[in-house]
Amino acid sequence: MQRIGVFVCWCGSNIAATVDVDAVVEAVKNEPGVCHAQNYQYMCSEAGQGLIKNAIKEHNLTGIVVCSCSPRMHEATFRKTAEQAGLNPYMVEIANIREHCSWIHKDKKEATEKAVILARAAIAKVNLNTPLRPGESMVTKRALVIGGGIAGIQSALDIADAGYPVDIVEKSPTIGGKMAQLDKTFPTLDCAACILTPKMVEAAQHPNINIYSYSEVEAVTGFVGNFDVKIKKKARFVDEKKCTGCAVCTAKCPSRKGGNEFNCNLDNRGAIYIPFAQAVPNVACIDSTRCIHFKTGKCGICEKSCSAGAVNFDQKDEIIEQKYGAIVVATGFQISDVTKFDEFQYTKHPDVITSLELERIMNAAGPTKGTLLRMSNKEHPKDIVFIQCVGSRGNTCRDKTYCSKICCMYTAKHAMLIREKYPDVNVHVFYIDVRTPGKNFDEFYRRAVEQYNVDYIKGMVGKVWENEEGRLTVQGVDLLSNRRIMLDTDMVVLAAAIEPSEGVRNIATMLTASIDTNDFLTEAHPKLRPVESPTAGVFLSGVCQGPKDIPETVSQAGAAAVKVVGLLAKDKLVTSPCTANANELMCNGCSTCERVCPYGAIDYIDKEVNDHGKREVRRIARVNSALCHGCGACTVACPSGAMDLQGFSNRQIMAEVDAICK
Amino acid sequence: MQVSENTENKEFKPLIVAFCCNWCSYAGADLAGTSRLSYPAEVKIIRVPCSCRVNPMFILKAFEKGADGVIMCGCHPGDCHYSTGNYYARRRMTLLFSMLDYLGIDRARTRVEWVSAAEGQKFSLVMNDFAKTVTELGENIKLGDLRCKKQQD
Amino acid sequence: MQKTAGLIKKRVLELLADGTVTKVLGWKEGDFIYDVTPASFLSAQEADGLVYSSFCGANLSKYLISECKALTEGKILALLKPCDTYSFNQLLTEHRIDRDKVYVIGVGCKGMLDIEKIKAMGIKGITKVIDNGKELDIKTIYGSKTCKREDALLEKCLCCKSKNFKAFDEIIDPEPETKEEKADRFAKVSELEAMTAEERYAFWQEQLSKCIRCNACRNVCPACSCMKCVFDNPVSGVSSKANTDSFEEKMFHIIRAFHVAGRCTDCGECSRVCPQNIPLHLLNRKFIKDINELYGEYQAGEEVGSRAPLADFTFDDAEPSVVNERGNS
Amino acid sequence: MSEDIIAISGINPRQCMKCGKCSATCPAFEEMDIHPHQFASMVVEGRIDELLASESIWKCLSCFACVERCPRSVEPAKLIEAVRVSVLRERGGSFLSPDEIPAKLDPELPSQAIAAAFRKYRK
Repeated sequence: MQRIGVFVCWCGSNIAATVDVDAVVEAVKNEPGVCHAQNYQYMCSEAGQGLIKNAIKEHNLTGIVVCSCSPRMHEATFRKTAEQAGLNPYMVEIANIREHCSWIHKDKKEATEKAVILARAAIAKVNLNTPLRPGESMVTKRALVIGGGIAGIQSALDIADAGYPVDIVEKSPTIGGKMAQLDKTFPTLDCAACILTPKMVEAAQHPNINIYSYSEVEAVTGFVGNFDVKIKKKARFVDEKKCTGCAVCTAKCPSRKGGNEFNCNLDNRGAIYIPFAQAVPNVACIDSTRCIHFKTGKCGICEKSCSAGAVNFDQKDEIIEQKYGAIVVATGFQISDVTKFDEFQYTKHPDVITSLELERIMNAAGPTKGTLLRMSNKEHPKDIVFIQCVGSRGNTCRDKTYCSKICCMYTAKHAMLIREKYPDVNVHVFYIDVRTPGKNFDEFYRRAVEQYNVDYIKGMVGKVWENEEGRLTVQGVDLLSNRRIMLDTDMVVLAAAIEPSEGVRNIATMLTASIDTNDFLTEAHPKLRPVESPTAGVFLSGVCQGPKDIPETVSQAGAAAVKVVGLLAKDKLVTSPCTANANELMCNGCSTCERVCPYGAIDYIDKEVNDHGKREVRRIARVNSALCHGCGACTVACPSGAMDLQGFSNRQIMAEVDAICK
Repeated sequence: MQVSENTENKEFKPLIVAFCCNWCSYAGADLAGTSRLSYPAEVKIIRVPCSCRVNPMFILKAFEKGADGVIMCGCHPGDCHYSTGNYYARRRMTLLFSMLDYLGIDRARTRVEWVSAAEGQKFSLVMNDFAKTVTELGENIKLGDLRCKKQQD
Repeated sequence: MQKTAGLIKKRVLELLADGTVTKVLGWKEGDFIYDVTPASFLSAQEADGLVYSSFCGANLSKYLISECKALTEGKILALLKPCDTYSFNQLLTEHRIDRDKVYVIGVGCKGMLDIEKIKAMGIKGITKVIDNGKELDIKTIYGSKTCKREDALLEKCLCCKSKNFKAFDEIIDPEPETKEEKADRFAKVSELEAMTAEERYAFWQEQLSKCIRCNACRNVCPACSCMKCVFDNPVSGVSSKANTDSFEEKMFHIIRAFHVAGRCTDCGECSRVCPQNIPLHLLNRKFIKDINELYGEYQAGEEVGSRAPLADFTFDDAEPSVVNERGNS
Repeated sequence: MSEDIIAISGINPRQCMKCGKCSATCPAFEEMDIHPHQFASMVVEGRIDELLASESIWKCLSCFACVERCPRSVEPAKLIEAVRVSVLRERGGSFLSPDEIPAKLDPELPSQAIAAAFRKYRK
């Protein structure tokens, strides 16, 4: 039997004016387990707390009930008080007789009766409380960043600057991501490479950063503070330490039929290649699917031409195992498939391109050396049509339901750059809505319309076809004048929807991080914890969480880094003891609890149990208290009642119900 | 808005148990208190970490022990502190209440409301309305007597 | 039927002889031809008592939980009818049995008979039942009787789930899928739903008051496979050893139905074994009907590893107020 | 009246985001007085009388290009069909009764035409 003390607070007149505090004390004195009850003007005051401490010692109390304001207000205070008096802090329960009673009822008798009932419920609960102790786990002071685009680079730099080692895992041979492919950035029109490449170099040279390029995460186990990660370093058949990046081999490689991914396959590259001049690491890589040596065993020109002797056809994939305390997911995005939109002729006509392809065409290092040309005949275009929202904002199988967010701005950028450089080119933009929230964004778009005379047409394009002159005819509608529009043009640029990178589902599964129906990673809280995954220790950076532009990505990357640093700064993690716990003898191992756990905190082990003398190996659930947040979803899902929540156990809540319904 | 002034049934005061999740609805109830938005004293609140902690057995227990109405409040769908708890709770309560209805227990005696921490006003309105409904229904004896059909003489 | 029984027995003896299986789970005849009971057989001699007749309604899958545990070598052979394989899959989903330890012979089934229904027709002293398709020719010690076959079928067979086996190692004498229209298994649930709340209450009070808490429903139910039932678990807050607290008594059937909701394969064993003839399956079918209507068609045990509806959700699930809205329409 | 069109078509016109893809894609656009994209908002606004009187419902070829390409599943051709059906039903009378069918049967006649005749010309 517990020895319970009940402390009724007046809260000045806040409670005492409506609740007869003396009557409450009298009423609870005879409740089971209660051996002390008193009231006081301000329980939360120094004196009030002193009174509680004294009573705990004097009456040898094993549990206390404070009838006062909301537990959201002073539960922590009174837990500390109890702890100072040598009582386990989780032996404290609060009866909320202010917000839930004295403040909302006027009739003193009614309010007093209710206060007594609320006190009884708390007493009934504390009778079943058990001392709980917070768990502890160690923190490995090293972070992993998955993805080496601008999001990953920024997060890595910020974590590294705070003094913690970081590994970046990037699946392609260089870091830089999509931003490296961009020509200019809105709304300032500065060159993407000029602001990105210094950051890439900084990351490469940072003493705390280690880059695993051409590598992928293979497996993740463990939990916050203690992740065990397997990284596959794919064979690039070039010794990273020896290669000087001179690019002699890439020029001499005779296998040149395959597309160059960096230029959106608008031109070709060799089987041995460096993605672009500023690549980090600036090391060649052999694409074994295209290399003649791997197909026929012959050739070997690259090997012969390499003065550093870096080419090594025998290189094998390597598995690296490393421990991490925190993981940042920065897997970014890709352009969604526009081949589904056959009305736009993307697959049929080389002059129908995506905006990313246009970026490469406009870029000085791109396939046309920065000259705007039609890809069909390499001639200068006279008219260009931009089509917005291709694959965004729809609800059919061809579309994404969301707005891709960046297209309105980059189209305004493209339109403006073209009009600036080639005033003879007419630019038309078919749009549904122009969405430009952001600092200096709408001004930017207005400049395109007002200063650069870009022709914005509210309406969509129905179809595009090649006309007799070999140009393209665009059939659309102008909704504002309710007119059919027919335009002859030289190029059509599709603002294709963006979508999370292909491998994100796999990575999310490994991390037990949740993803939404669009494959974007879910935040722990959409408003208050936007850079954390619900899985503790996993953080989100960049477009993997949702469409965003560069400045937003960089801010989120920084925010994620701060969260990582905050975690790594701790030597030990203290975990709330109010977690779920499976009773080994009752657990069926049915896996139902695992399915409803939002944190992946439950796994199963085969364990020998002693069930009243009968020894047998059973499959039973095991809760990792470092991961469990104590929501209780599993406790209700559990058919046998084996799963229970400490601090809010089945019996405790049942006892409260009992006390209230007496 | 005072339920106690119900003239028809003046002596009958229903017993209402409200399960509130710690992060939204309990805070909403606190806000109702801070804003002095009254609701009947018959409503007694039990704090749970999340609406998904509400075991149907708690609700059955309340009814069996003589509660006249049970209401469960949680974060609005999409706003759960634990991301997904209220989605599970929503399914569980829908099915449980449908079952109670199937057994002939007045469906107006059970309710689920989503109340955020900012919705003190809503909390008070909901509780007033629910108390009024349950008061009009009168005493609930049905569930406890479901297996107690008197033998025919 | 006799042919099938012969084939089964032959195959069982073979598998016992060649050591593929060390134990057989099947049915054996009782004192009368209709009181067939589940039984296990360890040897060829024992297996002589194995029967397969129109009274083999019992679902054997649940016995596999304890049999799998007890098994030390070889495999256990289980004879499963098509509908039993759903329960088998559900138990696999819940990791209650070990697939590697079980050798499943799927046995074809034309539909099983309900002896209670036959007796209720006043037919007694049965010695043999001959199935003539639409009619049954029943030999009794008082002479021959006939009755319509569908009047004598078990409830679960009237709305047979499938003639296909959802799990098996081999199949003996499968039946083709029935072409005739099956009875609507939710007909009675719909009928109850259409009643007034008072009528429903009266119906259930009448039915549930008959319960003697013999626990037969719980013991036979393949979904009630818990190591320790909540009703026997002192920390669950449900069980009560003392008579002063009648919570468990009063709420037993509701809680049990909720616990198996989304996991119940609708095998109908609960109603079949109830000595008081309480239509317990109507509670389970209410949940199944609601789940199908609100969250999409779901058949527990259709496939191994499927996510039970109560361990799942969608962002735009119906609000609980749907109960009121449907009720008022 | 809007409800009828919505019920007949099975389309929720409120899903329309007014992108105009339907009108942009429509081969009969120039012939129409009310253009496909206007149907959705006019149904929402309850301007059904105007739609019933419109030439467009007879100009629509039911080529379903708009159904194919509508990104919001509003599928204007189905709304147009619903308006057209409403007019036809209004003109009323059963033009075709089942008894007449055997006499009218012709091996060249697609069976779809009979189904369509029932659908269009029966109350």
